[in-house]
Amino acid sequence: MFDNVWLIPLFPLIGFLINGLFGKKIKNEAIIGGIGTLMIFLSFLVSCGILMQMIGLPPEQRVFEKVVFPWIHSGHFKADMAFLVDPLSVVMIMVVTGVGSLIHLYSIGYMHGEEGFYRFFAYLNLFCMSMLLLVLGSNMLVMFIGWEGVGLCSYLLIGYYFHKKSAGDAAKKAFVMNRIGDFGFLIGLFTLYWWLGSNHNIWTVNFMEIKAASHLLPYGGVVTVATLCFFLGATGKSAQIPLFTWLPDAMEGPTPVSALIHAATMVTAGVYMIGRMSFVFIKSPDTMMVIAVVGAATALFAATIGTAQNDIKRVLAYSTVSQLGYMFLAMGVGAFSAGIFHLMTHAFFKACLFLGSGSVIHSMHHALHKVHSHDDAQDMRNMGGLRKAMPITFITFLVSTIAISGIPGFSGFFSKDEILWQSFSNPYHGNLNIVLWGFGAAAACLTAFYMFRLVFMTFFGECRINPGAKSYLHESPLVITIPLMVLGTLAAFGGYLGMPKLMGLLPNYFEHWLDPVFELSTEYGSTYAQHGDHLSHGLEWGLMGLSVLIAIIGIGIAFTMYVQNTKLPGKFVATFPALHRAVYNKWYVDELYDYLFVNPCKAFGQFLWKGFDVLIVDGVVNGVANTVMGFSGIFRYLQSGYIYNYAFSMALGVVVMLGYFIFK
Amino acid sequence: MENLNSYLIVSAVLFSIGTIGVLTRKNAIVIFMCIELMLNAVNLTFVAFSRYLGNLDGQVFVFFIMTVAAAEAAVGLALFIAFFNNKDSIDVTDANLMKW
Amino acid sequence: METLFFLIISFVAIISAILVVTCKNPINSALSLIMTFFCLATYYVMLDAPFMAAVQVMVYAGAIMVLMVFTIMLLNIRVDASKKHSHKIVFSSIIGFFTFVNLAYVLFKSRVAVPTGPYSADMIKQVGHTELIGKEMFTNFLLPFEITSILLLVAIVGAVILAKKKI
Amino acid sequence: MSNVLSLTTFLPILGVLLLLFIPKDSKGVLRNVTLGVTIVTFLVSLIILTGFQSNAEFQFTENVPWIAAGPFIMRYNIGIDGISLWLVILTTFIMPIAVLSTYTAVDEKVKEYMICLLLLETGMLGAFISLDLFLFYIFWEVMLIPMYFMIGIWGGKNKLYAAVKFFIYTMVGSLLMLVALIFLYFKGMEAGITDFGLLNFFSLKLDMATQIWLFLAFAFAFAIKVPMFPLHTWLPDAHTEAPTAGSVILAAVLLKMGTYGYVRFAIPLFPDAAQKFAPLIATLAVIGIIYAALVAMVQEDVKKLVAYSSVAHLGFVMLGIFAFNTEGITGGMLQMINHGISTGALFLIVGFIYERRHTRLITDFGGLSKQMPVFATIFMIVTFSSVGLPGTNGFVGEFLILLGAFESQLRWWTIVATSGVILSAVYMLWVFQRVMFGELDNPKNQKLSDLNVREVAIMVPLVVLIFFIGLYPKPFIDKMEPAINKLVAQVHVSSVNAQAIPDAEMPAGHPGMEQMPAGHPGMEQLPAGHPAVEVPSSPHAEPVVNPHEAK
Repeated sequence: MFDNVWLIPLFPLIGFLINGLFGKKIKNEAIIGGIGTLMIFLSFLVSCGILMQMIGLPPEQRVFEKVVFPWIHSGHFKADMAFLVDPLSVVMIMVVTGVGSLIHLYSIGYMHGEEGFYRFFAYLNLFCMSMLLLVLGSNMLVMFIGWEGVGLCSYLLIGYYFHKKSAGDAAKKAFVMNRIGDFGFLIGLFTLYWWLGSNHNIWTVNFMEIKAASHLLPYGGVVTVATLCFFLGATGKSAQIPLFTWLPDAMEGPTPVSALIHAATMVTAGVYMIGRMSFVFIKSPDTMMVIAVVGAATALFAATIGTAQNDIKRVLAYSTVSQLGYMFLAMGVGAFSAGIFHLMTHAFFKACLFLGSGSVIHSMHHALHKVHSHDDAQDMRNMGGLRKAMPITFITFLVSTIAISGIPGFSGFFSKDEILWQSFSNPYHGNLNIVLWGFGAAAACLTAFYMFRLVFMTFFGECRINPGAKSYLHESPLVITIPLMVLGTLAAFGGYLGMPKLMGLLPNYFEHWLDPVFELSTEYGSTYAQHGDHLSHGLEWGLMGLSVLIAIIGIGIAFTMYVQNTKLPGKFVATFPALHRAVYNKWYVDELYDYLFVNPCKAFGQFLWKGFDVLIVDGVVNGVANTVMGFSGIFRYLQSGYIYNYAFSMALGVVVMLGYFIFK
Repeated sequence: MENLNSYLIVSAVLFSIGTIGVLTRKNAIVIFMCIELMLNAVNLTFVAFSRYLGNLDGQVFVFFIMTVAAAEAAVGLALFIAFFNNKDSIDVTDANLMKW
Repeated sequence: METLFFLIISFVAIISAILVVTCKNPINSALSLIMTFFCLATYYVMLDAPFMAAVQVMVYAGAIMVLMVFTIMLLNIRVDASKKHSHKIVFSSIIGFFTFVNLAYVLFKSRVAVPTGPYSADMIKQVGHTELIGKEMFTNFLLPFEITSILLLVAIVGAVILAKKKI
Repeated sequence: MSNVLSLTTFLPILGVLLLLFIPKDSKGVLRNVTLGVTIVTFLVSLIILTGFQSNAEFQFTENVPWIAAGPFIMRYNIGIDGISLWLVILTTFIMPIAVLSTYTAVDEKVKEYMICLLLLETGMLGAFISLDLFLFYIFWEVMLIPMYFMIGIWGGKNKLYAAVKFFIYTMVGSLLMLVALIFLYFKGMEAGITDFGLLNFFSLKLDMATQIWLFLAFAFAFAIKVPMFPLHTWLPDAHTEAPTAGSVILAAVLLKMGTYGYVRFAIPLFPDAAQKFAPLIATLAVIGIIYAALVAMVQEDVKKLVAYSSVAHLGFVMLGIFAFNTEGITGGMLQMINHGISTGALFLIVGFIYERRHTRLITDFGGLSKQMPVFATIFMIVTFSSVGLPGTNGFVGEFLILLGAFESQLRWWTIVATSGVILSAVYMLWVFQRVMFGELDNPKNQKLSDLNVREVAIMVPLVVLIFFIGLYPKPFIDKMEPAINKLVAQVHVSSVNAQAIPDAEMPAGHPGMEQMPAGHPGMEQLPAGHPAVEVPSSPHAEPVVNPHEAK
């Protein structure tokens, strides 16, 4: 089965080619959507096969590399089109193909009747292929194909409604921000490659070879530089501070895209990359600290913005940024498997949330369309009380919200709590730990608050929709609700795979599964870890209880403000107008970037063109030409154009020269 | 025969007169005639030397020069006609398009 | 006697050459030029080159000058109307004078080689000038001769094309 | 068979002879015959490709006497190696495409236009295959003239200015090159070299001062052609004014003459000087990358934007070449081909919309995706190839260049250059967005027709190559690598000879220094203008195995 790993990205590629090249001719939505979904589902089956085979193997044999064909070989440099199968990549392909299949299925219903239906499925398949390349790549370069490929698909899918200017802008912004990250990725790659090559004559970009040579890497120094560069790449892809502003804008894309790309898979690529190269990252304590701080800060920062948004998808987008912050926090505190675990659970509940919001928007849009209302179908202020009209959507949505809020028993609780605990107890960051934990806990509170605010505003209370449209609201078709139900189930129970040891009910399957991948990293980490006092189980229980309490407080506030006393939010806004404006406008980060980078760049370009190119360079060139013309303007009087003048000078010349030679 | 030098002197005089003519006159045809005069002066030198040295090569050359002169006359005069057709004049001062 | 004849011919030749340059009417210039050509033909006879003399008269005085006079008539050119530039004449005369000085100086100062060629005056009289020239031309100078004919052909074509009304 | 190189080169000239017999009013016949000739040339060049052995030697060589004027002996000496092979193939490949693109674009003086195109092809091919410096110079100049006419006669509004600017810029450079060439020849004669054969001069040991001057002269000529940063302003004008086919050829092939000149002539002939000037040239290249990207960003004319993007791309190529290692130069060579394909395709694309709308201003467009989906798809693929998205050709070249440059002494330059990757995404995507996305609000744009069969046929080979090189560059790299290794060895042997005096100040504690391949450490420790460079090559220098070959 391992040998057939190349089939996994191949199926979506076939789907992409069929839909991309012939989709326009096929026209039949069932066939197009069927092909797209089938292809990714086939990949899912192959992935399951690989998972089964791997479970059967002893942990130390769970690494397999498959070279498909040689790619770039030049000088020392060697990169093959090769795939790496190990526990980490298997987790990822399971998530990508599994969630991917569900979202494909969902899209058949959601995108029904859209112009460019085939285009959507082609892009979606292309995305899956890129994402699978990213997670399966056995060297940094194949990963980079996927890395940029998902960026490309994200560009294409955000810009799916290309006639909207905002969509085009958002698409470009996403790609460029990703490119800034790619810049970091490339520099990191170069640094690592060059250092290992020139100092130890190991010229490689292959993960396994780097892992084998990782004991040669120093702690800090060049590794810090390289890993910080890689981390820049990760911030671009995973929307962390400072490159997070593209993700909320990316909500211009269709909702399934937001679910697949901007929640479940692509944005987690940065986390995956750090996990994949954990043995390098852990060698730089400074980088680990930066990652942890950035992660914690993003988690809190994005959560604050999320509290004031009214667009249902934007709330979820900021929530995604915030949750990604958690994952980075986990990575930064050395809790790699916890980070990956949160990645997986987040994929379940966030995909479910997005799809649920899609279902709501779909229904709203439909209803508003019937009465020719131009109200925004995504604005929560126009919703309310939808739970009666859309029970399945409501229940799955609620389950996922509980999961993300960290209520015990649901998947989010296990993963988030593990991260919080690790950030408190990890041996790497000393006194910083308490701050990290504090940020994480505060973000958890805000998360619970804004997620329940979302639920309350959407599904509870009185219906604020255009009265005429109310009767048209109805539950979405099965093709939409089945994925919701599956994901909802996963969101509820997926967490039991990684139950903390503390609870002792189940072994932590997930952590054991990933142990072979992160063993080496833990070993490296232990060389500089500060082992303080052993923290007691009591403390762990206590913190767990505290975080649950915090979440419940958040829910309570949301309940008070949006169900019990709906005038409170208005009062709050009136009391702190500046604060609300700042939060509502995302702390003006976009404007700041425009002011700091975008506009100066444009102005500078304009200056270089008009000022330097035209004025100086061309000025010099034309100036030389004009000088020559000026001189020739003087000399041209010699060229009178009259034959006799020429004859005269010729004769004079002959006479003088002859005379010289004769009389000399 | 006369002294070689006297022929050469005559030839030199004719050549110089021809030069002056080319330089002073404005009528293209007259200029052309002066050039013929210069050519003839050279011809005379050729024949005189040929005779003096007892070698006929010079005279063969004169023959060629005459052919060239004939060709020149044909083409040159055709040019003048074309020029006259355009400018209604044969004055070389009117042919000044080559200016700058 | 021969010297006197030479002087007379020289006088006529030079005077008519001066007339070529000075006459205002191109026709007069042309007629003077014909006079000069005749004088040159006379010289050629005196130099034992009767064939050259004949060619001179036929080609120059006959063909070329007829062509010129014809052109002048055809174009209906009358007196050279444009005003003269006196300074130009002065400068040109100076140049002409120095041309002459250069040439004359060369003539008088340089040493002339001893006659070496096989063709003496007697031999020319005996065999005939035309025959000797002919032999020379069709043996040693055959290729240039043929090329000359091509030159003439080209000149004819060129003249025809140039003189057409529209080029 | 042995003359296949000459055959390829002069087939277009035969085509010109054929065209002379076709009346100028039968435009269709003229176009088809020209297309046929270029296709046949391409097919013949494929014989070269298949017969080419992957080694460092010059192949398909022909060497016959040509001109012997006194001490100057020029020979008709041609041949190709891995470096020129792909450029020859690129030329013959691009030509049919360029011809095909003129079918509707050029309707006046078709015969003359086609003759210009064919002459240009011979000139370009000749320059790539010449192994005789003088022959190279001749072909170098031959290229200039048809291009001048193409811009000057069939160009846009400001064509004369552009044509003269193009001509004079190039001419200034090539005159300097001629002087240097003759000087080099005299130097060679002193050393017993009897003709202009390029290979003779490789063994010539020149002192540093001479090398510097000669290198500067050659480098200047090639820098104009590339074009490098301060000498680039002719390019936007020439590109903007030239007809589509002219722009395509200019971008795809003519600009490569400059970079090819560095690889083939300036660097191997004067390796020490080249190393000395590498930081300077790299600086200019990097400035060019950033500068051109920033300027491209604010252009209003699509064609000018693409022209500036050319400057940026060629900056990458130069950076790769002056890394002086296999990866860098391979990347540079590959990027030359890539740039030929991608930028050629971009100019074709601009040509398509210009033919339809007769404007190139970005603001006149918008929302074309809706009206022209096929066009949009192709444009997008080409855009991403130009941006260097992995999986497309642009990535392989750019990546190898940056990797190679990073390994060499040009590390800091590389970091700056890499940021050009971001900027290229900005300006390309921005123009794509403004042209293709958004509302289709201009009424003139609402009736645009999508690409027809001919236009699709033009683009398909390019698109196929974009992906082929991007996903499987091995055949390309395999053929060029031996020749590149040889070049790298030439440069490094020279540099090691030049610093035969042991470098005592190697920083201690640099782990693994002993295992470091020769060539690399020395280069890194050697600041520009290090006095050791001027030490004449010493006979004691130990023979150095080129690191890349040793591997």
